[in-house]
Amino acid sequence: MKPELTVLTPQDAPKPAQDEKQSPAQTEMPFAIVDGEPVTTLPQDLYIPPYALQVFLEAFEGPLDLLLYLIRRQNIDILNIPIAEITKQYVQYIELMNELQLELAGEYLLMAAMLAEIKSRMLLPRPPVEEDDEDDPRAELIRRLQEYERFKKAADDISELPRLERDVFVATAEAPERKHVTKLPDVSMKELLMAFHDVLQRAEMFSKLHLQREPLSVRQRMDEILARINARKFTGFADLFDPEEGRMGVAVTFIAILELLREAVIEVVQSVQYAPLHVRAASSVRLVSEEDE
Amino acid sequence: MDDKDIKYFLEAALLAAGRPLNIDQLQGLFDGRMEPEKADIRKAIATLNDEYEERGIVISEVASGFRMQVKSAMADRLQKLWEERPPRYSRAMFETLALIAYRQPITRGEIEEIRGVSVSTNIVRQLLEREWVRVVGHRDVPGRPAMFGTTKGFLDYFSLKKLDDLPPLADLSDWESLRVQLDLPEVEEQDENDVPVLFPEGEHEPAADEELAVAKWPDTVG
Amino acid sequence: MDDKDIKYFLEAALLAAGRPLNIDQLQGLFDGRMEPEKADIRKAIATLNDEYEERGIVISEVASGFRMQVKSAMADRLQKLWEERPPRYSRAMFETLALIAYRQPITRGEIEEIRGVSVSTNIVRQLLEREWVRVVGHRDVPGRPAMFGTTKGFLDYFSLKKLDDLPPLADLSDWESLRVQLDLPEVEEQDENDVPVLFPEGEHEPAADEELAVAKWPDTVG
Repeated sequence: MKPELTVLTPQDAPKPAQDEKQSPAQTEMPFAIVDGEPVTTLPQDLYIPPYALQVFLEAFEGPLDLLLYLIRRQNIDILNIPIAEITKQYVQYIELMNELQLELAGEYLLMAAMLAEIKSRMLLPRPPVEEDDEDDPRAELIRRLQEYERFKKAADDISELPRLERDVFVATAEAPERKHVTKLPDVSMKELLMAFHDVLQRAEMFSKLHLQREPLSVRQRMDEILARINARKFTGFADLFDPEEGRMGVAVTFIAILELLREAVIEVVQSVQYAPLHVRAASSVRLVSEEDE
Repeated sequence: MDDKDIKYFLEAALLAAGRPLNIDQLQGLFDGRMEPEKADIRKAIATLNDEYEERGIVISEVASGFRMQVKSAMADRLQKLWEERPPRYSRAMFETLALIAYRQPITRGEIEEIRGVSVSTNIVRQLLEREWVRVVGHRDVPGRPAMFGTTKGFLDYFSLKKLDDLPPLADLSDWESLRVQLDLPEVEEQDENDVPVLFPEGEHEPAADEELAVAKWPDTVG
Repeated sequence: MDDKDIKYFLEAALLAAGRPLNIDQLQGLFDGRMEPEKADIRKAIATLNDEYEERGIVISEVASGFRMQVKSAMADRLQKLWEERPPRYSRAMFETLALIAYRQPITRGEIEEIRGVSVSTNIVRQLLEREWVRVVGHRDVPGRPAMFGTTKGFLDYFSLKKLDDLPPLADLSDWESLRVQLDLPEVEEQDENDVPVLFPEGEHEPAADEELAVAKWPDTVG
């Protein structure tokens, strides 16, 4: 009878036992239920029942991890493991996976191909002279396994460090009348200018937009004019000018009005020919004055 | 378990819990065998409070149990702890503010056009909340977008009497003179390749090194 | 403010904060006039820890500063306080975290190369959201992949003061024996500055902690 096999996703995993600290090496939660029994550790030998293979494969972090497992679970001094033997076992696993029509990740196949190549090379007579280091795939495989195992070990080491929320608890005391104050960030003129510089540069680089370098006084004056007029009633055109400012000031005001007209923010109206000009906000523009906000 | 053990165990429990624990809960924390009487627990808490006489903490009894708290006299002196560190404004925020300052009245769409990327609602809200910009009107185009301008508060913050006092645009092309004018710190020489690669927009905090990125540009920005 | 005042003020501050406070922050809590020297603050913390000898709490130093915490012996007995189990993390996450911690700055592609398997977006997001890792920059290669590094929050969470305090990378000498026994050529010439594989073009300066990670290599590889 084929045993019932359930592969657990992290969401429906049962609350694990307190044994995490004792067996942190392999996995932190049961990764499968075989015949109703949660499986939390990998078997100590290589005889994994075929029906459980899929779940064990899911417990591996990839082909390197599987290969490492096979090598380490030999329970033999690593010195005595012929790489050909390991290769054979690995390929057996891959074949088994194929028979069971398990979805095979490309990485596993790639590894199988690499091992097969190593195996075939070892069957060939040794070349009399030193091989080119670069060409020896065994060296590369061992380098990768070694590197991977170092970090696999490091991952275990980190997972065993005392952890906040699990091993370490912060001691706190309540402060009754604490007031929350959020300070606003400070901004310097420098930051503002750098940002502006930046955006101008981008605008010039990436678009046809050419920002006019007009005197700010015009913008300032546009602002002032907007503050003085509104949409409901007309403001005398002449009232917008302050003769005391002199020729320059008057000119700036005039340019500001033209600019506002151009941007259709204001309208200039005249009841009859030669009557005084009046200004108001364009009917479609609603001005909000700073004071009545 | 002697009195001292009970006392310090209760102390640790209340400090670790970070919430009030009632007498049943406190009692339940002890192993069955060594579980003290409730009266012993109350006595231990009283003893602890005596010991805290000189200290800044106290165990007070509130509706849901006993709670470890900082004495209010102490809490007053600790206000600084809860002053949240000001968030940092993003580069996008500075650019938006600068465009509003120099190009007002300006709509969000116009800002986006110049910046080449969209302006988040959040940025506009930040600026409005800070009362550095205000809506000065609405443009007569579909959607009637708001036009933004700066406020007196903005001028005050940057110690400007009027918008005119903002450094003129033209000067921005000459960063060096601007630096001198604003008395900005000298920029160090740095390798061309470091800065742009490591700190792309948005993912970094504007740091001192950003000046460097900018410092190189004047020649390119005619 | 005498020694006792300083001591109890610091105690209350650490308890009220509920997070690590560094020496500057602690000093900054005092009024300007009575601000003690940093050495005095350190001394006061040492004194407090002496006094806590019998008690269930201790001030420990982590990356972001001093943290008041429940002693681990006590914490075991207080497990009942927390109804929720502590969050659990997958092996894939720890492997990714370990690679970032020991090999930072490192890109996702480089992590995948060493692990021999792809790193899910989910794991990266989890690490970023926990604020254990952050994007420290982008590698200047096609696609400009993000380079990750660990944060102070990571060190705090695992009660470490600095990266140097991470357990040293294992010296897996049996691999070396295997290599010799198989009569394989030397894996790769690696000298002290063997980082080039992982850190091309000197985009970063190897920090002290990296040397630690690398320092073991000569024995196993060389």
